Amino acid sequence: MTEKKTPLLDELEKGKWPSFVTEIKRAAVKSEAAGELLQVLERSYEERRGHWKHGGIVGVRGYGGGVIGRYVDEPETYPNVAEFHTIRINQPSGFFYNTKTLRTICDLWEKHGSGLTNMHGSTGDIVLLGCKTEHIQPIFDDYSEAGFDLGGSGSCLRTTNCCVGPGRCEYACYDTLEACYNITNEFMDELHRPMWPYKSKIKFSGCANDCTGSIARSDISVIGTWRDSLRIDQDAVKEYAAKKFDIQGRVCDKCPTSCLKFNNETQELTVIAEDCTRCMHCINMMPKAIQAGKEKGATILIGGKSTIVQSAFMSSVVVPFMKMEVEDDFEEFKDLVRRIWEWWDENGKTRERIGETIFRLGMGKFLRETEIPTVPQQVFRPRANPYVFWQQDDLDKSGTALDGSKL
Amino acid sequence: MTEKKTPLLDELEKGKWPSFVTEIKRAAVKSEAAGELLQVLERSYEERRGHWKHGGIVGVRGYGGGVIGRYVDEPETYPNVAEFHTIRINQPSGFFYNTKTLRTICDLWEKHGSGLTNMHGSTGDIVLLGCKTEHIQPIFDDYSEAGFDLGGSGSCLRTTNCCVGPGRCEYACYDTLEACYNITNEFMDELHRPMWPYKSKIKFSGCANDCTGSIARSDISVIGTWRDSLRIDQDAVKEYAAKKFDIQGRVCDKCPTSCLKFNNETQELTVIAEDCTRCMHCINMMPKAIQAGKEKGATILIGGKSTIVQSAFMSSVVVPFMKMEVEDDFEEFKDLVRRIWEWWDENGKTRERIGETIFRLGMGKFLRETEIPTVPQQVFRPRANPYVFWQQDDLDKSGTALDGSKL
Amino acid sequence: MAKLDQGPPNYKEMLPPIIKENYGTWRYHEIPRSGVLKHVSESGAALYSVRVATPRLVSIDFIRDVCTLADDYCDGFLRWTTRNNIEFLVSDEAKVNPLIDTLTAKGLCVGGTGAAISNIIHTQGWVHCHTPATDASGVVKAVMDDLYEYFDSMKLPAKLKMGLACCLNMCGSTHCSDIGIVGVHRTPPRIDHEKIRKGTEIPTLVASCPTGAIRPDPKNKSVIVNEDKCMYCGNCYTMSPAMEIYDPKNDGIAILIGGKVSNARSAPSFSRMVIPFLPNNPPRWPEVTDAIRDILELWIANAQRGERLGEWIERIGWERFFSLSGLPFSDMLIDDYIFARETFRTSAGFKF
Amino acid sequence: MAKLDQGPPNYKEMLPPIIKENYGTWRYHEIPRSGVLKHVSESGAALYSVRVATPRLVSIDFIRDVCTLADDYCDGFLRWTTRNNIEFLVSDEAKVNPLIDTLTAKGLCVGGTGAAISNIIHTQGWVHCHTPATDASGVVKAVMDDLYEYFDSMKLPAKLKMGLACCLNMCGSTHCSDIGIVGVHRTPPRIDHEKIRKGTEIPTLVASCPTGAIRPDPKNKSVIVNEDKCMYCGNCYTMSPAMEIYDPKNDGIAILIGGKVSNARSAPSFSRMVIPFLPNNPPRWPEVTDAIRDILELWIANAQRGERLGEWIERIGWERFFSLSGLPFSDMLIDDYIFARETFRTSAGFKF
Repeated sequence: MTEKKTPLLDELEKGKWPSFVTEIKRAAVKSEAAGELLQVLERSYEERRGHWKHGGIVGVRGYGGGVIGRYVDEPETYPNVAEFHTIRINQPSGFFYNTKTLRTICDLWEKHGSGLTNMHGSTGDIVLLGCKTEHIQPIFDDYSEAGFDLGGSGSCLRTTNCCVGPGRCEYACYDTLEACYNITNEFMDELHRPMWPYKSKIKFSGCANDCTGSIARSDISVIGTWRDSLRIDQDAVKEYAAKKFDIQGRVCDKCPTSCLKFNNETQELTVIAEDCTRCMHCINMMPKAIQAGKEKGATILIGGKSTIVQSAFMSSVVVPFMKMEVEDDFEEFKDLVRRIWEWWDENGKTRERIGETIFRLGMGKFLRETEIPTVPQQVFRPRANPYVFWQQDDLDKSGTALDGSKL
Repeated sequence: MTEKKTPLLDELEKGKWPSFVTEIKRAAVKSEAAGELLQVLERSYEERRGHWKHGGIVGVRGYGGGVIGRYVDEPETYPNVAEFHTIRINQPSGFFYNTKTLRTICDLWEKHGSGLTNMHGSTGDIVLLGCKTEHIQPIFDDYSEAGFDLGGSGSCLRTTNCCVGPGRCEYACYDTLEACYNITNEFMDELHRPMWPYKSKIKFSGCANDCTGSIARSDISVIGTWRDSLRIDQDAVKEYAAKKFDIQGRVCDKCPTSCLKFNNETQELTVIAEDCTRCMHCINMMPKAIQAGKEKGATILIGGKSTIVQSAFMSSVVVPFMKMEVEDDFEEFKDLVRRIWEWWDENGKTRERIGETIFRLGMGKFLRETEIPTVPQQVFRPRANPYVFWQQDDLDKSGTALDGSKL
Repeated sequence: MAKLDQGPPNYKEMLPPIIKENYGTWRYHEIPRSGVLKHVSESGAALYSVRVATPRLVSIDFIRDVCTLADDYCDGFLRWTTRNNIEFLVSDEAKVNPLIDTLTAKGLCVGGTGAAISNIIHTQGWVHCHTPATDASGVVKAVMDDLYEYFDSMKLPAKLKMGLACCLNMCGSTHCSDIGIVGVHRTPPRIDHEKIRKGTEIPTLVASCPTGAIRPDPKNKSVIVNEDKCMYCGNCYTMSPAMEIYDPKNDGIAILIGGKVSNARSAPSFSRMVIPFLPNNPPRWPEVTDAIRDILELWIANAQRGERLGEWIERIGWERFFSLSGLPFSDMLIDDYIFARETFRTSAGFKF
Repeated sequence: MAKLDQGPPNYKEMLPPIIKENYGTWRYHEIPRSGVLKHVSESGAALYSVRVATPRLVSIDFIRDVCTLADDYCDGFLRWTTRNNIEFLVSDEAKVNPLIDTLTAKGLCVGGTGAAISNIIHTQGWVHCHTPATDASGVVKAVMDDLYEYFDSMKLPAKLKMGLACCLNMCGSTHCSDIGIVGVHRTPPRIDHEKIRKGTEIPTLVASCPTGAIRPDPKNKSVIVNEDKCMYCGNCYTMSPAMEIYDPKNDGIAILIGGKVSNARSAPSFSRMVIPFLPNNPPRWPEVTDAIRDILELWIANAQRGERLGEWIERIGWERFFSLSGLPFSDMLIDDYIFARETFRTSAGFKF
């Protein structure tokens, strides 16, 4: 390990928040690459610039992604991080671990890499940060042997992700953990072998709190919901009231559709079920008293992504309600996403996320061609212009013009 | 006059609403053209199609617009409406008339044209509907002699328009009648001689009720407002309350910023002036009790237009507050619109309204180049993307790259 | 010799004495009855405006009749409104009822104030426009005959402003009306190559198309229309009579609702399409009058007091409007033009 | 030989017994103290989750330390959150406080629940990214050290979620965060023509530019950048090391605020730029930490209980936020990209 000083980075070992510098130093005890990373980073802090290059394609046999090549810009100065690639390992649903599994991850990474990780990458993967090209295949072989698989990179289905779901949340309207696991296994080819115009993400959130940021961050957003009325436990309501919780102010007044009425005299809370948009606010405020309905499923939205290229998009509703049942193997959902991807694959331009393709070609065309029924839930409001591209085959072409020509 | 039957149109002489068919028939008593119009129209009702063509340029000496050429598609069948042009006469501010003026309009039109008019066209003009090409110049000469001038058509400043203003409305925050008259006279050349990428409209509304539809319908929208607090007459408030007018429900609860508080005990209404957005709702509801503030002027917005080509645009704020004083001859406003038009004239494409030009080139560029100060009132909210086109001259280019080259 | 650039007549010459005397000092107004506005000034003077419908398309004899009435009751002063109503400006309260009696006797329609339908701003239609997809005046007459009870009363939840545009260009203020009636073509223009070769300037014609659907066909000395790009606006027919766009079997009317121009309570808003097509069925357009009445009655039955049509729908949600109205929702109602994205529902919160 | 396509480890093997037994039957939860969630199932079983911050970038020894704690207090079960916190899953209530004591003794940070700052989702920055305009981990460390009091307490008006992206591409969830910290380049790439001629595939490079600012320069066997079109995203550097985009004097940080991902009360919303540029001032970025603290304290002083940062600003209006905060408003904050139009204030209703 190098003995060079890192006075700027050392400043970041002070303070209460856990220090990534301390972590790099811990790794540097065993890894020369981690030690050299510290030097490169100190230099970035001095110069206020990065020192990494994207570079040649790296990967493992049989896969088209899962590894991100990374190279330092002065390999002669920093030979140990001349190659410093990232491996993405597909995390278990809900980021649940037993310590045996975690120790296996650590042991294998100590054997092959820098000893530095991200727990986790923003998309969800376990990120192994920094290894040489020659180690990539052995790393994969070892992890594979231990029961792990690679995550996605490139123009593929990226590693899917889900919220904690029924594992530890009373809000979950479908089994996000199983959906994520089952559906990821269904689309192994799409995940490991990039073949699309660009990347595509799926995130599974058990309710409209959307703890995975699915609507904001994924091309296909699966948000748990229910179709009947939310359920209210009046005894529990009275307990909240007895504890001076301001039900009127903090719950009813903040309800976006004013569908909740609190009767101060009877201390009862009632809901106009048909007006409820299942936004979760009241349940968040009074989890002991209010529950989701019984007829549960999910709303499917499409098109979310961050800023590059054509601005950030939010996903928008395509299927207001779909059953998400383990029993039928999520068939309806799988069938839907296959149609969606097929359409995008045929119509999308390179580096165009599906939300951008739909925006370019029209939501109507997308819905027609993927055979998704049109419903008013898909829009906040209808079009303001009259520029309907009429399906000419639907019109009455039997007439003739005054000059006798066929219209 | 032709004696041909018009059974379909005759149906539209029934019912309570005043009938345009009756009006055409009245004109047809004196005008063969009006009689033939009835025949053309009956045929349209039979065939469910129009029979008019746009055609050759028509006009008067010294002007580039004000007359719209119109021709029937079968001139042999309908010789009296073979030419059936429209003359636009610039209306007086606020559509106020004395009967002498109106009779002059009628007499001259009886002499030269079909005897049919629109009182008024959507933009504001007195529309004289239907004359032959050879009559256009004499019509103009006679109307000019009588004190009238043509309105706008083509890529010019279109005829300006205003609400009833201080003539008959307690809401008016500036003199819309005088502003419209004065400013129209200032820009006679822009109005009569089309020279821009496309048309440009100005509408003057005395308050945010915007009775001229200025924000929706004009490129430059002038909306009366005030800068201080609205004024409340507590005695009048008590009178409303005494008459069981629901002040809390119909006024306070509907206030978009919740800035009005009604004290049921004291029967007093108070306002948080700084929170008021001067939307006019409370004043509309309680005109006897609530008045605009004393420091009056106008908000200037830009870019409104209807659907063709790039969708309908609403005007958006460029100057939150501007004094609109008769005393200083509206100089600040005139100076502003000159800068705006000059910028548009330089940057706009053919058939591009200014709202579209600003959208294409960027509001920032527009504001910088017209030297309009940037303020947060111009937007509902700031940008969501980080794609600022930095003014490179403002940056520190003193550094050098690591390779020694100038940055 | 005509004077150039003398500008419009000076409005000051058009103002009755009561307005000159109380100019800018009006204090408040009230609506003593349907069709009458009473404005009171700081001086205590009261001006009564009696509002009367016109069909907009009027003969000079109509105007002369109106002048006679104005001379008799208003010292010769009156005005028009932006919505094509006449307002008789009565400064003598004693003359208000006699004027109304006379107007009624002559069959003129007094109303259009407050929580009422005012008058339908409209375009020329088959009377005088070159690209109409429907008539204007006839549809307005049919609709207003049907809804007359809401013109001469004030029993609606709030004011209702309507507009009609006879083609997709949406002239007038249909794009921001409570109810907009819009003539729509639905088929591409038919090219008369003979006519084009005779007298059309092809580059101008090509440039006239908003969506770039027209391109030159040099071999044929004419043009070609890419029908997938055409959205049937008829601009090309303005440039050349060889591009006929009318189509009796397929032209008709779309209904857009919920817009407004006022800033009161909320920002001005666009009307939204709820019915993509109704047939042209002159002279009375029963499909159109029925559809509008249904929407109106649904609003009357469900809105809160003071809630304009669009405010009501925004409160309950457009998805709820469609379920309440029973109007079919189809992909034709989903925007696919330039600013479509902001209409997509980017939220899991909606009503079933 | 490695198995292909075996998929992720089965989550079922990772669940502690209490979760297996109460899977899908959780009834409610509460937050007994900062950093601890208590979930109660229909059976009455209670699971305590003790939340602990991590710097995301951790060594394997850190993970091993954590495993030791999980073995001691949680029967070897734990999980991570999407915001890079660890949650120790304690099924024995008696072990909660001892665990917290041990964690505290080891200097680990317990908190991030309820009306608190959770942890900052962030990217790689100078540690591992090829186009960073700032560091990620260092800025996060500086900000969280400064705001630590809001991590280990629950005294904010509502939860506050932050994100950091080290360049304009806005990876992570900065585009929908209460506070987004975004690294920004501000100058166009510098072309090393020599390097391009040596090994860059020019068509790929040209195609990589989102705004079409790069075109081939065949005479020079290189490319030309139209600097007016460049918005400094650095995509071209991904394609070719000859397009250096970093610029120490002009790279820095922009602050965007008011976004959220939840559908509760209102639709998910984007963060909005309020500070276009702050300098990179490592190792502690004082300008950034000060700016964020100022915004936070303004929110704390003015928001209603339960009101997230963006909800507060939308209620008072962005123009009021700027006057309250004293932050300068400039044309750089006005959108001029693809969806700019929806941000323009199309209303005369605003606060001065």
